[in-house]
Amino acid sequence: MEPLDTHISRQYNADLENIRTLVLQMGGLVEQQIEHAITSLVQGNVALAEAVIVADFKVNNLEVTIDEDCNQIIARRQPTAGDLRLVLMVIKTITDLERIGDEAEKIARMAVQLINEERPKNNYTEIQTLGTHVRQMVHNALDAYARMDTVAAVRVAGDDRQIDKEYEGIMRQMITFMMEDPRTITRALHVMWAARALERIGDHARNICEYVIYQVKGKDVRHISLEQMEKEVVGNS
Amino acid sequence: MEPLDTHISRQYNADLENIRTLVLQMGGLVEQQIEHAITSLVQGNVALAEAVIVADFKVNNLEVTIDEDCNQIIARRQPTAGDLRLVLMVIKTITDLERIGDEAEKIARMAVQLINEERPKNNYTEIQTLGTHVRQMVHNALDAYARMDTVAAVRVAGDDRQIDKEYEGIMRQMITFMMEDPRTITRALHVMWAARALERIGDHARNICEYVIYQVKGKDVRHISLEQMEKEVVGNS
Amino acid sequence: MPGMSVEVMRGLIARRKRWDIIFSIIGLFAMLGGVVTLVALIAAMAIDGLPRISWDFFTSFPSRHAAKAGILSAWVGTTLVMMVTVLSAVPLGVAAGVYLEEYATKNWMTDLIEINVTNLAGVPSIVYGLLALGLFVYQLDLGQSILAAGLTLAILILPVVIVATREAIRSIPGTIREGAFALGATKWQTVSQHVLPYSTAGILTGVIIGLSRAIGETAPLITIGALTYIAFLPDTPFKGEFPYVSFDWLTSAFTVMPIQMFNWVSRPQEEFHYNAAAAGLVLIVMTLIMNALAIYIRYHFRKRIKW
Amino acid sequence: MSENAMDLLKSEAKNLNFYYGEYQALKNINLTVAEKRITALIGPSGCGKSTFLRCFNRMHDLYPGNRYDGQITLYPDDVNILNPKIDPIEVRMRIGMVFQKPNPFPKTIYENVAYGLRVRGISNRRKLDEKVEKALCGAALWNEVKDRLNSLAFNLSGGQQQRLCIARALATDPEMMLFDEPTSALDPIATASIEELIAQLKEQVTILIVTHNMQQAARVSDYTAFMHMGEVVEFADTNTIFTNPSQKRTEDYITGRYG
Amino acid sequence: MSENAMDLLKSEAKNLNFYYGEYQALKNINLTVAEKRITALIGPSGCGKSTFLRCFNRMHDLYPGNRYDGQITLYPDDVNILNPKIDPIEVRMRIGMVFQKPNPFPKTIYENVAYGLRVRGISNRRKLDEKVEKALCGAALWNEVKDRLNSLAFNLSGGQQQRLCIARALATDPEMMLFDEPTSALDPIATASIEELIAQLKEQVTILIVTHNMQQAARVSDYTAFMHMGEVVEFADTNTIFTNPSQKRTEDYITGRYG
Amino acid sequence: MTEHLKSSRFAHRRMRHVRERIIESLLFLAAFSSVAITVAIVVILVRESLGFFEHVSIIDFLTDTQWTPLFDDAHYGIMPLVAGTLVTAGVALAVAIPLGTIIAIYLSEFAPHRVREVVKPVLELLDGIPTVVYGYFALLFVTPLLQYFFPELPGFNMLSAGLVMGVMIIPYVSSISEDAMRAVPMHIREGSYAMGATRFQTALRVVTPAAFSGIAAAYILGISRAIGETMIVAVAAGMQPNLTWNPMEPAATITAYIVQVSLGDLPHGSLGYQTIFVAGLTLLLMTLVFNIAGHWLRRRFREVY
Ligand SMILES: Nc1ncnc2c1ncn2[C@@H]1O[C@H](COP(=O)(O)OP(=O)(O)OP(=O)(O)O)[C@@H](O)[C@H]1O
Ligand SMILES: Nc1ncnc2c1ncn2[C@@H]1O[C@H](COP(=O)(O)OP(=O)(O)OP(=O)(O)O)[C@@H](O)[C@H]1O
Ligand SMILES: [Mg+2]
Ligand SMILES: [Mg+2]
Ligand SMILES: O=P([O-])([O-])[O-]
Repeated sequence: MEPLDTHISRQYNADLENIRTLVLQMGGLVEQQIEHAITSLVQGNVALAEAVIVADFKVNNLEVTIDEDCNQIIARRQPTAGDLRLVLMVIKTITDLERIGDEAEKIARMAVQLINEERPKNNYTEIQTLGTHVRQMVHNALDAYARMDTVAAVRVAGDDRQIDKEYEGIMRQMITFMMEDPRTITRALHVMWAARALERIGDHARNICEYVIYQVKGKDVRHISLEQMEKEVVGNS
Repeated sequence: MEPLDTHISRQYNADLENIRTLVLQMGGLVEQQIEHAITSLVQGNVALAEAVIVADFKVNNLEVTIDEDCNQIIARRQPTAGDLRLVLMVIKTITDLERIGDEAEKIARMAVQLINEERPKNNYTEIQTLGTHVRQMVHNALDAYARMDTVAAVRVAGDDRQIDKEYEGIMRQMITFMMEDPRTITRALHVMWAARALERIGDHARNICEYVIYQVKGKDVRHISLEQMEKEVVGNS
Repeated sequence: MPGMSVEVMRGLIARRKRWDIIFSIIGLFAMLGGVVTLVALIAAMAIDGLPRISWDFFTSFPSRHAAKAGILSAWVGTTLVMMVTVLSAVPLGVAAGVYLEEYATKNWMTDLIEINVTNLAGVPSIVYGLLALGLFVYQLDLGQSILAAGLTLAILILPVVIVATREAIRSIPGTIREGAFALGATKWQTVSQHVLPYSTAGILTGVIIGLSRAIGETAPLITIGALTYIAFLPDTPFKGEFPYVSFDWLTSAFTVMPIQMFNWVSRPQEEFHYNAAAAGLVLIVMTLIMNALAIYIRYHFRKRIKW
Repeated sequence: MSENAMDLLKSEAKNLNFYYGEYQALKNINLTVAEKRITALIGPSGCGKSTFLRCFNRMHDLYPGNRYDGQITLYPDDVNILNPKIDPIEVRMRIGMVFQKPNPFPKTIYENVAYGLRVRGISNRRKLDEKVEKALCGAALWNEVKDRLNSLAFNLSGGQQQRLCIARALATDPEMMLFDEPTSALDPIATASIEELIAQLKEQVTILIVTHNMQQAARVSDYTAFMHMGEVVEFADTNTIFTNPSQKRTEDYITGRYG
Repeated sequence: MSENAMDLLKSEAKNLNFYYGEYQALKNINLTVAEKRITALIGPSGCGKSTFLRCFNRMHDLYPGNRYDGQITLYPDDVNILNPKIDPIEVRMRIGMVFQKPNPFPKTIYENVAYGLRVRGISNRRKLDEKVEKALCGAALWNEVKDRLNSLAFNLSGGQQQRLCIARALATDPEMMLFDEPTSALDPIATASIEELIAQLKEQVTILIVTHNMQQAARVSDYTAFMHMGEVVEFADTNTIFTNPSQKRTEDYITGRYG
Repeated sequence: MTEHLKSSRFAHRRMRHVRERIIESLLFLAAFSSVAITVAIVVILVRESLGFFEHVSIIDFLTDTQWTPLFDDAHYGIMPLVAGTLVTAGVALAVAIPLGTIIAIYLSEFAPHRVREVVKPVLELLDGIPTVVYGYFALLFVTPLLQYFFPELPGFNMLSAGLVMGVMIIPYVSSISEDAMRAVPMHIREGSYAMGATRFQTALRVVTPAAFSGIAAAYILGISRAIGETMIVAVAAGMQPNLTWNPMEPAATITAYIVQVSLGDLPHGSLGYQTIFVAGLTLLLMTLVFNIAGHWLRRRFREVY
């Protein structure tokens, strides 16, 4: 990939750098939202959960800001090739980040509602574990993004399978719980929703990885298998 | 809004018209997927459900094609103002359409799994009703898109509230069912997932309406209340 | 596919190209015709005149004996006349050219001047002689003097200088002027610091071309009655004692090279024809040198300025 | 929008070198020109775009000291148009050219368009009339000038003059047309209409166009070659060049970076 | 990326009309020029962009028959520079201009830059040296020419010549600089570097630029005015003009439609 | 930043203004001097001519077939002089126009660059050579040469003067025509070549018509030069007024007559003295006609590339 800072126009460099920075900032914020949401749920911390809910507007605002910046770059700079892919990737990335933010908010809402339920003995370890993995995946995806590292991107995209498996485990477990003890139905449902939100976050993280590959390689790797994706990356590196 | 077909370059007109047509085609396909998915679930038609699952690749392919066309238009035509907003809107719209397709596929998967469950007495009327509404909403959103009708777009976006209410009703009902009769838990869960998928489709339809407003008015109306949205549309029409 | 087959096309091309060859030959001959005449002319002069050229030829006054006759008074006269011409025609012509190109606004007066200059350039030189005869010799009573002759030739080459100045100035793009004005220069600053310096080479070329024409002019000077037999030199312009310069020479009678030559040609004796050839040779060399100078200036200075 | 890999070949440069006296302006160029497609040459000033283009109709033969080496084959008859045995006039009759600055002859509109035909020995008025009308229609100029075919070409606007030059080249049914920065002397609106015209012409004729405006290449061409210092750095279909070029030098140039 | 509504005002045209003899080239123009910002004028050929620009340094006074009506105020001293009592030379000393085609004087590089200072009566060599260096640095040319200040300006490349012209205008510390299509005679790379220079200059000086390349306006300017048939159709910050103009005529023009 | 300007601004401005006005006035006077010259020419020619016409009727002047003002039996018919002028000019143009045009086309379109760079200045030298030298050449070289072919040719004759004058005028025609052709921009020529035209077609159908106004101007200039040329005819064509259209005969032209009279010693104000002004006026009118025609041609056919 081209370094960004070698355009003849410094302002152009600055504009591109700016949206990249904003995206990373948005990514950081979203990561934090995930972390706080999980913590609030696992620890039953309503205040923290409410903070997460409130902070979602920041994520939304960043999305709108970055989107507008991207439009302006396209309108004013007519980017092509790598620059164009960068901007288009950013437009897509922020949609996914915003969705991740929304899922984090949902988890926080679950946390608020779970307060009224009895806490399970295992202290929501399933969510804790899945949450840690998902957060790590988002973190790694953003890392691959920051370094434009396609190899890392493929690896992170592969982690999504693991997450899906864990999620299915939780689902099965919850159904068992519900059947065993119908009084836990509400709580179990909330856990299920939370788990599902985490699973979706994993999907979004995978999307981000796909964009990284698109940006660097110019190849659209959505809707193809992980193996094909790996081949694309190795193929023309 | 500008008519598309008045560019000095006929090819440019044709290119823009082409992506618009493809989006409407994708929209039609997605609408059909929703309809078939609901029918397959309500009527227990596995073959239809499987057809839906298989057909999802078409939606995905259309997304990739349109996306690439949009990139090429940006790279080759340097669109500005209305044209640029059109292309950017298309890029966003197809993401939502693809997600709607995925949700339809999910519903179809539920339909396949529900085959093994006993059919409820009400023959899934809840899903039938919600499904009809959601399908109508998607249809209306695409209609507003096709005609670039902001007033209709605001109205359709407003319908999302109704859908959310219906969805919550279904959820409460299902929880009641589960509590009453733990044997229905699996089935109820599947219904819940299907309902949730429909609710998400409603959200995506709302997004499309927002893009229509963005395209015509140049105003970003995401993350704001329906009332504000109405004001934007009336404000500068 | 082309409108015709390749074979048809090739036939057509061959037929048309024959004309290229035919014309090339005609052109070559025409050109050679001109060049050959020039060579013949110079050769004819040289064969007849070269034997007469010696130091004495330049330092002797004309004489009734062809073998003793020289061109001293003629070349001195030519030099002095040219001095007067340059000193009067150049300032006037350049100033007029500058006015017409830089200052004149479009109105009937400048239109008149404009048309007038063009027409003056086409007036036969002998008519200037008549003007000088009527105006300088009789009206202003300058007599048949170096001053009258110099002024006559000055008027004669004035259109050349004006036109050369205008052409040279016109070749300076308007953007250069606007550039100077945009920096806050006044009109005269623009003219004196930009327009004139950048057109110097062009003006100079024009002046030299004009002079090389003036140096060979015979008719107008005959008209004002230049003498053909002058056996003395005019008063020298520079003196040993105060006031060191003198203008007496201006009113002196004179002769010039072409008149001297004309005089010799008109004699029936063949020996004088050799003198004429020798004088002609000297004249040719003088004009050749001036033309070469003009070409050199044009080439050398134009090379440095490319708009 | 995408180009067909099945495009027929109209012409092909093979190992082409070109020298202005001692100076080598083109270095081992290999490039294909697809039939009824628009191929664009882009690159920084002085990279040899015009030089390359002008090889295609042997324009360099007009000036002494120029030397070709290598070949340019014209299909389907598979002749090497650089072969010294081939008369340049023959090549020029088959390959038309439109220049940077509109250069109509100082004649009437009609005579401008008829010129190429007259040069080919056609003088039947009926036939001329017919061909002139057809060419002017093809250049989208007929409606604007049909009432003043006998007025001087200089009275047209810049954009119209350029379309007249296109009509002039079209009149003789060339197999291929060369355009050397055909819009660089025009304002944006005239430029847009010439671009549109070129886009339409490809239905009839193979087009090779030089432009230093890469957006223009992006807009009108099907294939693009990026040239640099007398070499073809990258040649691919236009979409690829502008969205995902494979060479760093190409990417640097089209994204506005220093080399 | 967005412009600050708090920008200070540097100049303002009020109800400006301009006539070339009988012909009215500008019609009731109202426009503000923000201090230390770049304001671009775009519009189709012949719409009056250059005419308007040249009002700002009274260039029209050089030719007879031109008439101004209305005013252009220069801040902070609030003078109407079109007032006939104001000497145009004074206006030109305060407002510099760079032209379409690079027009260095056929003098040395040094003398080109020093000229404006000499016209102002400065002849102290030390002071001249210092100002010339500063201006050349400001025009990003110092490093390229510092070793050959006494060579002729014509030996520079087109892009360098244009930067020299910018340096020449900069040397006299103008309050405002006018650019009339400063890159239309340059190739893309030279264009990019001039654009970059202009973008940097706005830290020092207010800039008004005419361009018929709207992408250029989009790239360099903070504010853009779209002119058509002698009127300002729309004036707004550049982002708005290029993403969401409010006038149909503006949208038509920037998106490449017929009017 | 404009402080120091502001203080003395007003005084400065007035001084600047006054200086500029004075300079402009001086320049105007210089330009106007050319008009003064014309006026002087006309006044002097007309004044002396009026004196002449007090003695001679215009009818006689135009219709008499003899011009013998200095004889006792004085006749004042200008026709012989006009005829002489036209015949010599005609011979000259018959040489100069075709050759000049062919050379121009050849040099600008056919000749290799080197040849053009050498031949053009050489031909221009033809124009730089003093006319009296040509006179010598005509009288003492060309006439003997012609007499070799036409033994009955007299020593003074219009043919040899006209031929030599024609050669002298060649560069006028060829140089200006060639300049005009070369001013046709290369891209117009390339346009023709690109259509498949040959050199000859390009030269004849595109370049020559495009340069027409310049070529016409060259012809006109050549014509007025031929009419006004003095020394060649004075030396080589003889000074005998002789109403004939046969170039093989000697005859005086208007210019030759003026020279002849000037060589003698005519008292100021005499009728003989006035005749040269009448002749001059006639000559001026003739050239004026051609100049005006040239002006019109150039304006009518001016090309804009
Ligand atoms: N007649 C010539 N003689 C010698 N060198 C030449 C000639 N014409 C062009 N060149 C050189 O050949 C190289 C290629 O020139 P060419 O005109 O093909 O460039 P280009 O890519 O068309 O540039 P531009 O965009 O400026 O038109 C340049 O370095 C140029 O200096
Ligand atoms: N000196 C002049 N005399 C008369 N009319 C003029 C003059 N200069 C320009 N015009 C006319 O004024 C109008 C505006 O011209 P102007 O040069 O300002 O246009 P522009 O917008 O700068 O166009 P371009 O993009 O071609 O430079 C045009 O219609 C033009 O024909
Ligand atoms: Mg070129
Ligand atoms: Mg302009
Ligand atoms: O649309 P999602 O909620 O499944 O991301």
